[in-house]
Amino acid sequence: MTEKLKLAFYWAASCGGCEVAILDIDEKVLDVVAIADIVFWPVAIDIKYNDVRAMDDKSIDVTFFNGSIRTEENAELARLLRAKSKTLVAFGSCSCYGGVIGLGNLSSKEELLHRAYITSDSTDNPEQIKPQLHYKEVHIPDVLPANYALDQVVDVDYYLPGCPPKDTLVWSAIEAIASGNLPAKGAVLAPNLTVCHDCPREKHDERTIKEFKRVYNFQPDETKCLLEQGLICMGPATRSGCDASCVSVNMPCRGCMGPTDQVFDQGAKMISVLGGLIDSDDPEEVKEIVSTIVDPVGTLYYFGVSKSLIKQSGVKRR
Amino acid sequence: MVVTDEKTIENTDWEPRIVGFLCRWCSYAGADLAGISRLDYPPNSIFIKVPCTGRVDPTFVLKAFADGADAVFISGCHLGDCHYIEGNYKTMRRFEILKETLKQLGIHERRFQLTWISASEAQKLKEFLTSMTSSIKELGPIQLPILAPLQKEDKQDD
Amino acid sequence: MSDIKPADINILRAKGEESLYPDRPKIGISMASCGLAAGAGKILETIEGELKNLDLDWIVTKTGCPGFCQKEPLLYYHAPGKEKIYFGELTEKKAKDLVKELSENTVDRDFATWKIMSDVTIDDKTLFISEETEIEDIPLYQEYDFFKKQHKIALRNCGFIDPQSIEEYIAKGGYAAFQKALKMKPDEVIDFIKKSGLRGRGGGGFPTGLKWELCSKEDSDIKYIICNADEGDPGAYMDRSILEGDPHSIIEGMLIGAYGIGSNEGYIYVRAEYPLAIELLDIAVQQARENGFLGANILNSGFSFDINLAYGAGAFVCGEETALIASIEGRPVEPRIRPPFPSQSGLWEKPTNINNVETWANVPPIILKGHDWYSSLGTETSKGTKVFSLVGKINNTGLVEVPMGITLREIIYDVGGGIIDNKKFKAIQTGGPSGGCLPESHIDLPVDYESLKEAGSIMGSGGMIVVDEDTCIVDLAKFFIDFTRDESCGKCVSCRDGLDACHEILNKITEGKSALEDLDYLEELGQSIVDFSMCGLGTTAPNPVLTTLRYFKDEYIAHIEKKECSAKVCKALITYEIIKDNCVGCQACARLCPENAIKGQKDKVHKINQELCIKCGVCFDTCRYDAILIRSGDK
Amino acid sequence: MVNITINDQEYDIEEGKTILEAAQAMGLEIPTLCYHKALSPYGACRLCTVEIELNGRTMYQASCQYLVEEGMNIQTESERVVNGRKKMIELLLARAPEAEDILDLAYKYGVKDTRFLKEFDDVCILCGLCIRVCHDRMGFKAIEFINRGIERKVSLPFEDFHEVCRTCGSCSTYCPTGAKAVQLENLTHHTPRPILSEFDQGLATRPAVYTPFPQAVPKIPVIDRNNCIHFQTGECKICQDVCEPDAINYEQEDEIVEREVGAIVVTTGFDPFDPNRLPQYGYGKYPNVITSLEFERISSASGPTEGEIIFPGVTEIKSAAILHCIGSRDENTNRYCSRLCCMNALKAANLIRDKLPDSHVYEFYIDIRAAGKGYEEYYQKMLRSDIRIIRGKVAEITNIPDLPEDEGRLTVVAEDTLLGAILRVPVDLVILMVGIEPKKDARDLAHILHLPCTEEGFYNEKHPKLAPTETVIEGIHVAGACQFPKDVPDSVAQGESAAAAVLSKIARGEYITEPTKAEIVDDHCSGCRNCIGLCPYLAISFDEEEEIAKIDSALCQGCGVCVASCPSGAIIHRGYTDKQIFAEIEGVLER
Repeated sequence: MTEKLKLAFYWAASCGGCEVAILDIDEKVLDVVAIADIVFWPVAIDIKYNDVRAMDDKSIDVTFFNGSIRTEENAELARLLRAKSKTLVAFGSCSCYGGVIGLGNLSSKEELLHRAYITSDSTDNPEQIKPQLHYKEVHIPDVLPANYALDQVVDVDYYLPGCPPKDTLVWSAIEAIASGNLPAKGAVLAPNLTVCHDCPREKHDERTIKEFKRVYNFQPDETKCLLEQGLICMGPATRSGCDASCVSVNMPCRGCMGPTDQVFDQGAKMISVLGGLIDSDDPEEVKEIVSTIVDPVGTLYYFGVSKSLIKQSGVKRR
Repeated sequence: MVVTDEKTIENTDWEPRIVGFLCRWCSYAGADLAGISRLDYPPNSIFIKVPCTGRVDPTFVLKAFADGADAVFISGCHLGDCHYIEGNYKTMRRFEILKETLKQLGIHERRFQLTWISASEAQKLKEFLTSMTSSIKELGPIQLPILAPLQKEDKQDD
Repeated sequence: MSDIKPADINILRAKGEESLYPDRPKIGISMASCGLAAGAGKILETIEGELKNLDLDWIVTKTGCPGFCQKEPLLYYHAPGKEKIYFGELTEKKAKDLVKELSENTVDRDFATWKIMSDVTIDDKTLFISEETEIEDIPLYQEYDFFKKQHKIALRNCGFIDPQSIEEYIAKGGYAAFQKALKMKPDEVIDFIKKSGLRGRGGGGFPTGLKWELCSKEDSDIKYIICNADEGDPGAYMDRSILEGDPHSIIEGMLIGAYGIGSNEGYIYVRAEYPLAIELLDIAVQQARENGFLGANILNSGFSFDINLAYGAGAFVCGEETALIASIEGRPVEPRIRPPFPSQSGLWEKPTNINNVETWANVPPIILKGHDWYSSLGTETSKGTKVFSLVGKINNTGLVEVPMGITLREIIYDVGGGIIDNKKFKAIQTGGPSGGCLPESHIDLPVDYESLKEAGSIMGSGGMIVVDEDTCIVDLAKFFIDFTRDESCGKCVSCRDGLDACHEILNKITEGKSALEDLDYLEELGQSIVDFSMCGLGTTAPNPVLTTLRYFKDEYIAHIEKKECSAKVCKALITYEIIKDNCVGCQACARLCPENAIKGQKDKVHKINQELCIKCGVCFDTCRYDAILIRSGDK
Repeated sequence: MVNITINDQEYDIEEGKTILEAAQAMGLEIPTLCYHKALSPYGACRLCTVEIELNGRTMYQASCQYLVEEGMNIQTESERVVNGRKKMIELLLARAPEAEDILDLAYKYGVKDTRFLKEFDDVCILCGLCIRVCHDRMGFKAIEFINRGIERKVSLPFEDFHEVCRTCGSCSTYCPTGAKAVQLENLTHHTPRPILSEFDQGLATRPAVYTPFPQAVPKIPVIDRNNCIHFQTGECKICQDVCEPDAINYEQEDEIVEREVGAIVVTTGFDPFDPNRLPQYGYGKYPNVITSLEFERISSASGPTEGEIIFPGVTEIKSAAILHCIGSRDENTNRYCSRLCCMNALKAANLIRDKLPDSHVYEFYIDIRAAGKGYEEYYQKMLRSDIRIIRGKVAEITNIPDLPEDEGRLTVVAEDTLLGAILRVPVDLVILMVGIEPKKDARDLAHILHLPCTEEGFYNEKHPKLAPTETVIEGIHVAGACQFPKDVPDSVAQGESAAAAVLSKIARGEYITEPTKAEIVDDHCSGCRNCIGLCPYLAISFDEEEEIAKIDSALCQGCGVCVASCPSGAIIHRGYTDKQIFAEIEGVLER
């Protein structure tokens, strides 16, 4: 390759973990620099939005976009980078699926602001002042009515999920881009299998659950399937590629990698799995067992509310 | 802080749309019987035949809601009578979790129901549909307003 | 244990001789059960008291029974160098006087019964011989009627030695036979006994040597020998007398038998009703052990043998050998079928040889004096002597040991001294309750196994009951049947219910409620019991009935047809009447009559109210004027 | 072998045999009483005594104990032997004048009477069989003879009840006086627990070795291990000793036989309704309240009463009530109709009238269900008879009489719904027409065979009209009352139908199934094993090598449970794919 690749990195509604994930490739970052020029990376290099606006359309080869779209600014930059980039990669779970922030979609924008500025326990705001969008010449981007995954705002070429994406996945993505050996548009740059495939724990076929537990309730057996021990592990409904990192350290999978290609709704599939675990034929007892699942949406749609069938219905219906 | 759909002022034109997943051996046969028996029931329900309620993937339910159903119900053989031995038990267990999840997602629990109707219970089917339809009419059209559409202004391939 | 050497036996013997014939006057009191019953205990006390009174340093010893029961209590006096004088029918006063008189040498001749001038042991050692006579004209033992025809082998030491002294037994030649046997081979011992012709004295008469041989040939590490001392016949006490008078003779006999058969353990099965015998046996066995005659490696011969005592609770049937074995084993006492014979499978299912007391007691003399000597006594088939317990209506009751082949007449009249009051001899029951009743026509029958059997009776263990005309023969049969019925173990229908049925018929006869055909039935039933019973008890129990029916049928018929009991015993058939001519009206009978059945004024002839009379016979016994008549039938 | 002569006939007999055994083997009869093949010979009754001539000696010995010896000349019926036997019989007769065995012998030997009648309370002949069976076979030693001679009797340790006795009852079974002499209540304070005959509805007893019922297939006796003494204590083994073909094997264990078959027909039948659940009818409280099945045995000529309608404590049956629908058509028990009871009840009424012509019979019914060939005609015939057929459900059965003369009888309280009158009918017999219920373990079997059941537990046929004997499980058929209550003709019809259906399938040699099946896309399967436990047909297995699940399409019935549950969407349901259903949803919701 004679000409160096032009790469851009952007963080929208993001925690910054994804930026660190890029650095997790360690010394290989030097290889990246060898083949590519980084044209935009707010966290690392001082290039202004206007500089980007000034770029020719499609002048950036690949943009790695992390974070969801929560504010007007996020949406604007998404659109901008889409225009300037040949390839747009949704980087990280927030960008791919809306992420944790998506749980905010269970409440309205007003409720969220009210909670954040007025009622939260750490707030001392007796005058109940809320942020102003306009002050003199300053315009502060507004919060959008909901949280969106990147592809709900702009077209996305590839998805690289994970919270944050595993270094190995990041590196293989970069390699693929460098070599031009890319899959079809819209592909997820991770294996199309579930975490269970990589999980070393023993699994059995019987229903065993009389009560669902949470990690702080007990010390799980390190060799046995966590689901069989009553912990809700999203592994069966979650794409692999993370090397089963969480389950390897005795923590249940939270589902950051999203579902596999064939699955429309990660949470819905997980409901089937959990239903299969309940050990009771008595409807009343079943209800009781189900009641031990605390916060089902927060558990089953930790990263995926924005992209869930129900919550994206409005998007589709247009 | 759960957002639930609110009752809106009744629009006389509006009729609820209800999707029912009926198992092939009992409830669908019961619906057949209702038809043969010339039983009247509200036309708001549309039935989807599945071999067993155990086939009903929660995704189907979500899909139905997402596609605009005002209510969804699942109807199968009575517990213990499942043609496939225990498929309806599996449904029953799933249903409970799904119902809780839907509640949290803002869908009124009356909009998602599970019932057992055998092949001979055409009358029961009629009663169920009648009561469900009127109950949904009371609730009004479903509102899933949260993720309002955001225009993809710069969409290139449009 | 057995550290005794033959030399020591000589010491024991010397001690025994010293004790038998000490250097000062000695009184031996017959203290067997019979003597004690007659009052020997008091006599002993009296004599000891009087000796003390008179400050006499005489020796007093207890002996067994010399056999002449009629004369009990009995004692002998022996001064060194003098003859041995026996005094019988003692009373306390007589005994007291006797001591004084003996010390003063003023004894009345009539007071003494017989005397012994010498004592020679079975191994022909003379212990004493006396020329001098302290009291004149006392009959010699050998010439005394009661002893004249007797020949004492089994009873050789009874009444002569202290049964508690092994030394005295040895002094009389004891354990010499055993020592002789030890020098023989075991099969030689058996052969010796076989040649002697000794037959089982318990009743069966099976050749003893053959029995030993059968047992010795059985292939078994463990064999038992048993002494059957379960003497159950009423009125028979031959075994008791030996047990009480000479227990060591049994131990020695068993030792010889055990050596011959190859047994190392023996039992003496003795009935618990013989407490004195048990006590003396216990002492004897203990002494034998202490002196090395029982235990391991006896007399350094390598032969070991010990004896246990087993006590029976007195069931008659325990005398049957299989029942006896069951009793020792602790099982319910029931005979079982033979074969297998005890010699094949006996105690604890091991080969077992059982012999009766008298048989064992006969063994040592045979070994010592030779089988030729023994077989020269008796008849062709029945060798040696037999002890009989002679009781009944006879003058000299007691234990007699006579050579086989002696006639009943000799026993009854010569030894027994005839019938009491010179009444008429009626019958003699031999062989105990299972034996037969022989009439006067058989009085010259020689006493041996075969002759008795032919006459319908048996030798049995040696009971002999003499009855006179005052004994009702039906009643006698009833008595024996009652006994065997009671003693039947109850296993076989024939014996248990059959004997009861016999008893019922006999009872009917004595009550005059019978018919003539009952006699045929009784005979058939008796025969069936004999045929159908398993053990010796049942097969012999009807003998009294069968023999009396054979020899005294007339008397049965008289009971049935004439309602007449000639002996005037059967109460239902007799009436008591007053002979007017003899009655003086003394009122003695009327006063004693328990039912007030006799009425009559003083000096007037009395009358018996027959309806009230219970036929107790008090009036008859009371009347001094022979005014009471017992009437039965025509008589 | 030893050569002996019995009754002038020469025989070669195996050594070690008793004379009795030898004679019996040669077909000669020798009377015995205390002898039992199973027990060691004892020789107490002496009846088997024979005359033996050996080596010139004549003896009389009990043949049950005496062993054969070379050269024996035996007479079993010589004059003296016969004479003796007569005496023995007479003596035994005195003890037990009514014992059948002895009376038979007496008749045979011409003994007419006994002259020694005993005044005993008991009739024991002291044969010792009871003691020997207790000691030798049961190994208990709970009884023994005590005393001797005529005082001898069978008694207990220290003449008192003792725990040694296990109340097994062998002693009374072996008693030749017909157990008159050995009565268990005199031997133990325990109540004997007889083994009740299942076939006779517990109305009769049976031994621990028994043939379940006369028509059993195979008709071979079995040992009831729970009650067999041998399996309790290791003793007894009598049956083994007496079985000449040596067919008894205690080592035999239940074994699981595996057979590969092409089809299974489930014909497990039903359980009768347990009337204890309806206490108002007094079943179990009054001995003369019985179930229809008990009546069936009582009225059977081969039953415990040989067909006589008699009950302990009931002197005369003047009237009887037959109650329909006990445990059928009742909201409190079973709502369905058991179908066969109406006709059975009418038959029962007819039987009672037949056997007890002077009796009155009342039928209490809700509706008469007489659908069947000739049934209605039979019902009409019964209507015309003098049997009173009353429409009304019985409220209760009570023993409190209305009239003093009915003391001791039962009163049926019911309403005659046609007359609208309350009836109180005194009766002596109540027959409860118990309904049909699924077998108690019907669901267990259903679980094993993966058969769907009705709510009550009857097996579901695949289709009532199109596939009446098939089930949803290919190759498994049902017939008879396990599917739903049926009478015999219907059961036979369905059974034959099932047999024909099975044969036609087997004859075809191949298997045709519906195409709607689940299928795993191997590449998409992550091997999470969620689906495996869900399949009720065990059609899904885990391939350990490939680490993915596999579906056996022959076993798969196409319910789709696994499809809906596959969290990675790796299972496709042919005929009901997600795409198809999605399209359907979208289609129905498009306006």
